Amino acid sequence: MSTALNEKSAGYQPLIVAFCCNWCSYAGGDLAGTSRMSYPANVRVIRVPCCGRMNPMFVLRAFQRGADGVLVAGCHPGDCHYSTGNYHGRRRLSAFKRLVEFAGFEPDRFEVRWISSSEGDKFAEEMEQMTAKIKALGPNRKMRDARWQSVT
Amino acid sequence: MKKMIAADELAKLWIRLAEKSTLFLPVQDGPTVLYQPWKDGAQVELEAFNSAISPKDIFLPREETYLHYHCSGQSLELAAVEDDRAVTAFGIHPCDLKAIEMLDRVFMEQEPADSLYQKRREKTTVVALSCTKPDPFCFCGIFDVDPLDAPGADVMAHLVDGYMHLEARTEKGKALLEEAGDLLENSTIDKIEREIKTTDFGLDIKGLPEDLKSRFDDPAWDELYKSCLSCGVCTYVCPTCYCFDVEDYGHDAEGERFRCWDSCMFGHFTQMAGGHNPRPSRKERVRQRFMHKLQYYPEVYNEIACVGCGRCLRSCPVNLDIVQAIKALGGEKVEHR
Amino acid sequence: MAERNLEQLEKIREAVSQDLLSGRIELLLGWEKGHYWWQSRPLFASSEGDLARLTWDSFCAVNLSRYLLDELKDHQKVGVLVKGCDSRAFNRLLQDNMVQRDRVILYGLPCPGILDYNLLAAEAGSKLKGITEENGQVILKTEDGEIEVNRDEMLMVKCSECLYPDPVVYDQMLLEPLGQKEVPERFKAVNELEALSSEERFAYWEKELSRCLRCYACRQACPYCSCRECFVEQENPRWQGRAYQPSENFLFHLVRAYHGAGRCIDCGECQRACPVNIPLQELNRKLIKDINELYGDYEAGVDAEKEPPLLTYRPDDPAAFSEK
Amino acid sequence: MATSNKSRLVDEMKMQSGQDPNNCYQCAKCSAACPVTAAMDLLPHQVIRYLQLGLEEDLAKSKTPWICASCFTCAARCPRDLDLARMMEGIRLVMLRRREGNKFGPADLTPEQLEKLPQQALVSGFRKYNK
Amino acid sequence: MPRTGVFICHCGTNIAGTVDIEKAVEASRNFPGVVHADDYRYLCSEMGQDLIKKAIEDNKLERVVVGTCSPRMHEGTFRKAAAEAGLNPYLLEVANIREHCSWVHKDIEEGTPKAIALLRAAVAKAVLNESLDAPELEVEKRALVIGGGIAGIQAAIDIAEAGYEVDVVEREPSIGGRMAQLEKTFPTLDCSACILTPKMVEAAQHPNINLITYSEVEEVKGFVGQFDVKIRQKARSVDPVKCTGCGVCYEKCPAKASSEFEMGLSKRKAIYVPFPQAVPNVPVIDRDACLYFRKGRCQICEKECPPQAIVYDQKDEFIERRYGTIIVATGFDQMSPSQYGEYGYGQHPDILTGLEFERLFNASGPTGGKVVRLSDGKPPKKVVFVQCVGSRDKARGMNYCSKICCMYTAKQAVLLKEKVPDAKSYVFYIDVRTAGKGYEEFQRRAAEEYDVAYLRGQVGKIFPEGDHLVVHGVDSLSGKIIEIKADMVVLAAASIARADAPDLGRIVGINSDSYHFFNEAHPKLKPVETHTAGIFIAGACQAPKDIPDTVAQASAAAVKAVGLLSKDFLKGEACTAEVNQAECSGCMYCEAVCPYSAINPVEIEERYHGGTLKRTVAEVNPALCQGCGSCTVICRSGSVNLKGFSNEQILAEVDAICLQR
Repeated sequence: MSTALNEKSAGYQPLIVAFCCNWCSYAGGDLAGTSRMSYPANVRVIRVPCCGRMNPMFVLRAFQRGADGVLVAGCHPGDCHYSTGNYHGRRRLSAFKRLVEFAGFEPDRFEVRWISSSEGDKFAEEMEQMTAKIKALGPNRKMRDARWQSVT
Repeated sequence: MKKMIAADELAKLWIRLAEKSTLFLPVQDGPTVLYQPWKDGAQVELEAFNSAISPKDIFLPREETYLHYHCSGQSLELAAVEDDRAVTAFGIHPCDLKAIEMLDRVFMEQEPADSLYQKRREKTTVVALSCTKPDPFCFCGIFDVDPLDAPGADVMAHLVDGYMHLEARTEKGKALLEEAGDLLENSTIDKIEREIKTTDFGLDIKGLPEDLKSRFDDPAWDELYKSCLSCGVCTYVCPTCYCFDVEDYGHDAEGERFRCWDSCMFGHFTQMAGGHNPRPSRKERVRQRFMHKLQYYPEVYNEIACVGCGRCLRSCPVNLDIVQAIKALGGEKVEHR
Repeated sequence: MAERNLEQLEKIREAVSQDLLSGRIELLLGWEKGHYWWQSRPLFASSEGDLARLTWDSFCAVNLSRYLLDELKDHQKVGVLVKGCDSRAFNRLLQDNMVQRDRVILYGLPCPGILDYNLLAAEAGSKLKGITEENGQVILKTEDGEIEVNRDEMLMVKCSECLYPDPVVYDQMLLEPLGQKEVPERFKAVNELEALSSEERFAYWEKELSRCLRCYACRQACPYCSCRECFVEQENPRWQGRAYQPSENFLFHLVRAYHGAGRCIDCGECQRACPVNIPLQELNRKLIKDINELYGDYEAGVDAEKEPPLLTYRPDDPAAFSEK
Repeated sequence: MATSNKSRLVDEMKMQSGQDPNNCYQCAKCSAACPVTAAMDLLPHQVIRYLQLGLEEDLAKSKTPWICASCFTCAARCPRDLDLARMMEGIRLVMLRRREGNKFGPADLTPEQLEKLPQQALVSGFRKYNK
Repeated sequence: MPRTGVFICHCGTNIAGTVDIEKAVEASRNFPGVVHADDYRYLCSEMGQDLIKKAIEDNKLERVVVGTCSPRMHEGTFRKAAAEAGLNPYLLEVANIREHCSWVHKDIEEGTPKAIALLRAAVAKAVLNESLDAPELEVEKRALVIGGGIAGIQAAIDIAEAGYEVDVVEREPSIGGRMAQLEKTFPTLDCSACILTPKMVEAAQHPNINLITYSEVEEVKGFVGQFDVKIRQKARSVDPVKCTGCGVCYEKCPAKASSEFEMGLSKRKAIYVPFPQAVPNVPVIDRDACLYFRKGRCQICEKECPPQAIVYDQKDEFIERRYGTIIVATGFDQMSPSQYGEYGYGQHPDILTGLEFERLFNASGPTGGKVVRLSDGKPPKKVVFVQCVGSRDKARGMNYCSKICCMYTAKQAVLLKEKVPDAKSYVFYIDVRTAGKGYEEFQRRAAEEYDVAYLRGQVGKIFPEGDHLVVHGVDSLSGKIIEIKADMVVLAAASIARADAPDLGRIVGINSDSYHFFNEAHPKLKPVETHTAGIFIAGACQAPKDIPDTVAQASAAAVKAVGLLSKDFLKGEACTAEVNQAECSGCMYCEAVCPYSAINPVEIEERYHGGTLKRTVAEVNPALCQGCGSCTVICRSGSVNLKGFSNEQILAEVDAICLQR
């Protein structure tokens, strides 16, 4: 824990929560695995059926609980397994992303990406990039609940 | 012991007092005045009327963590969270101090005493400050509050002609003045003379608590509540409201327990586990709040639980305040009715 | 102005008392005076006697439409006096399925904006005894004489950027419409905040939100907050903790604003209701501005037939993130 | 024929023109469309082929790049979205720079010329004929 | 807290190589709720599954978490095992510690803590899991085929032969599609009509097939097993029951219009059948061309029709039927080459597209089967074929290869030689692509035996000069500029998706690629499935293809459809949304965002001040809900929740995953 907060020290390992839609991005993650690509272990994936299922409150909760970055990944527009989930997701998450940036979050802390089930390489690359960006930003101090540290 | 200090020297006093205690002062925070721990550079507003929220926060913090739990296997460990640092509550107006004395009865005179409150009360030195210019919503007069004197203060302070005069009335008060002895000189005045005019809104509260005993079902309640939005503004700004809730933070293995303010104006306040709610609508909740102030509290402590600070009159977004309630319930002078 | 106000008041009273007497409405939601001349609070009039207390002046700030949520449970037909913002609030409730159009009679009152007593008092210097209004000016009557100030500069924050002083939906317009208002720089405060760095913005909001009491006055006054159970109070799941931690403050205020995305009618009741003066409207306005920018102009509450932007999409919508 | 994968000519030409000869699939539409092939020793598509193969020396000998009139017909017709006219210009530029030192500089111009000639012409002239 | 068991798979060294299994098991034991933790070399093996089953019984486990490969891989396997041990299958959760952990991280120091975090999250979710039941959905034993070309006809016949009812919706007055327009088919030079017409007749006469021609699909609702489809049957103005197909009407009709079937090369009447072999052989009145509809008089067809089958006031009718499955086989269009100014298409009658040229060979075509120049009626002696017009052209056309042009060009050159023996053909090509049985041989025959000159290169411009068309091209192999004074030019224009394919895609609920061809569910393993369950694709609406491929794909789609129809019930989605109606405020935003129309308003009664009050709330139809969860987010109060991915579960996962850094 303490090392995690040791800002920008060599040992700083950020925690990145990635919410991936079951049909495209989670499968893209599987493909990255099957293809033995490698990306930083800082990323932890939570499977959701669709990025239309992504309640912005899940994102805020991750930040409260000490996540340093949050990524939501879904199917490319037009490819949603449920036809329209990512179209709705795009509007919802765009509005939300701008709102949290307005509240003072760094734009890189919260990202949304379209990753298809065939883009294992893109999956790995996005995870790599996200980790690098968060490492550069340092730990999330803005939304992290000060008490969480004492109970973990 | 009577001392004084030039008003433009007060910053030195704050520095001194903040060394050994947490010093609460009325501070300008954005467009609002609030009692907050003093920090270097804080804009202290001693004469503002009135702080948006009463200084009850100092004794009954809006949030207070008091234990830490840790589970492993079958064992549960609990550890109390304690803070022994002394507190100085500076610039408390007589009305607010009277309200704190009302809370004292609730938290300390009942068995068992509320140890968290008691501890805070005991470690706090209260420096009361007499009023200079009350605003149109101040109506403390009808509750026998003397705006120039707060009997329960450890130190009574007055701002007169560029000087703050400080009179220690208790041992704690003396200790505080001695602490800052080198900054103070002997006071040059003996008694403070100042005319303070507050309104009474035409209220006559004599006999009201007794009268209300039988008026739980009074038709007045059917109208009074209507404009209420069911928010908690009145209870949170009120110096005599003291309800709190207890909640845990953490997860299954580790966490802490804290208490925090709650409000009887919220629907969830009386929501029971099975889903039943004895105060399901705004009417019951509005009635509860005013009955508590005007009847239930007086029935136990012989005093209406209002000090006329005017905060609910200033803050209620729809102007549903205790004055309106008292009027609706007939607590008005005959000539005003 | 005082005379004209009286004239207007008579006109209003005449119209509504007719309907109240004829049984067209069972209850009228209007305003009455509070303790002082600068206070006007909600009036629930069900008789001619009640109507004697009716008032219409530059302090009728409270948005009355929200009271319909409960009053329609007890009354078949309710009349409401609506300013521009009240009427948009009504459309909000209508679109959210919370009210039935045919059970409400809306009486339209064009509103030139509500005056902020604190601004008037500050301008007056000495004790302010009263005001009169004339040609866009407010004349302050103080102990030291009269002071004239520009009315537009004395408006409540919530009224300063109002685009629709006239009701957008009504059954009967009771006064002469004022026409759509020009707002020279809409979203001025939002733009200024946007110009800051992330760190500065965060510091700003952390400080502002630190005062939050979680009294939920903002929510209770808001016409878009009509949930039967707010996420804040839910036990399972526990979205929102009660603690006054910065992270909980941010959670509440971001989600509160977000729930108004594409729905907030910009009436500013949240900010007016806030006892600790948090500039809540700027969060809401940020969303209005962004959604307009990204998904086309949409003014919530102006047209109840137009679908809220978060209920629909276009396949070629832009995004606030890279779509590569 | 000596082909080379690493050709400085090709690299420089790519840099100058922003066009990659590898995008060509040799349909020869450029040659079919070119109005001045009669005077060329290599057809336009062959120039690209030479570029693909890195045949620098043969290209250096070819007249074609110098005959190209930059009419852009080839670019308009190319199904691969290649701008062959730009590539030709790239080749010419590289050749010119390579051949010898500065052809002429500001000092070679008379004050009248400097005054009369349009600025653009001067700049492009120096760019083309100076190292 | 439910009694939870954790099982961690080594997957040989696939997981064990990068995750310290012992450590992970030890950590799992301390997770709240966990009463049993174990590991095994290959959990998915029968022995591994038995280990889980036994542990469930021995430890009275109420929840199971397996740390294995991706749930997309073996979730079904383990759920089945749990069910066999008496546990509801949805009480099992998978922690993906292989694809998302051991395979993507370098060493045990990285992999182990992450695996523990993923296990912790899976346990946190699992303890909140509920027993779920997938609803059983009845299958309507009828298929719908959209498009009556060779793909649609083949699919319909196959389904009908398997014993199921099929409706075929065709937009044109007759089935037959593109294949009906062809003269001969490569590489065997079978007469297209000779092999197609019997199929058309078979389809028309099959007791299980119902042809709905001159009709279009307007609306598709529902889901696999129960698609509710609305079909607009356009007014034919002819009563198909009375009509005998005698043809008197179109013989006598005085009004003419350009023939779609003949690619606009000739005229047809206002009342017409598109081609002589049309099925059904019932004419339609083109109301835009008909004198009666335009000017109010004429009515010759009505007077002349022996069985009095003309019905001028016929209206569009709607057919609403339920189908268990849908096959989309809507075919392709040919790109118009007019955007290529250098080819002069549209400016000279002797510059034709491949499909137009094809009609010149046909006995019932615009020239009665004589191959002649449309300008002067003389047989062409020199014909230039240009390949890849609009294909393989990322600048102005389509990036893909249209696949059939090389072969039909060779075919047309051969046919030309047979019709006009002294004709000479020139083919400008970029590459000749002849992958297919007998294709290469055929193309070589064209070059060798039929004297077709293959010129590797392209054409730069075509312009008329006197009687001729000058074709200015190049032969890249010799590096020579070629100029041909041709009598005729045939452009092999690209095959493209139907212009309105995206619209149909939206109606049916399937998506298309950037060229508007419909997307298959998997390019290799699911070539006829779409992402929407129960909807299949066949033929050139998926990508350009020749007849054998089209027919093969049609039969494949038919098999998929038959497989589906052979079931009485389908298992629906278990993870569906549900509404907490006590909390629901009835705003119905959820209804607005539901892609399956699975949410509807209902009225409920509630106690209020001693009386009752009616109010509207949302209700989810679990048979329609597919579990996307979009409704759960638009619901501000969280009154709609998604089973299997509930708000509580996702928050618990977030909390848990953030616990173990």
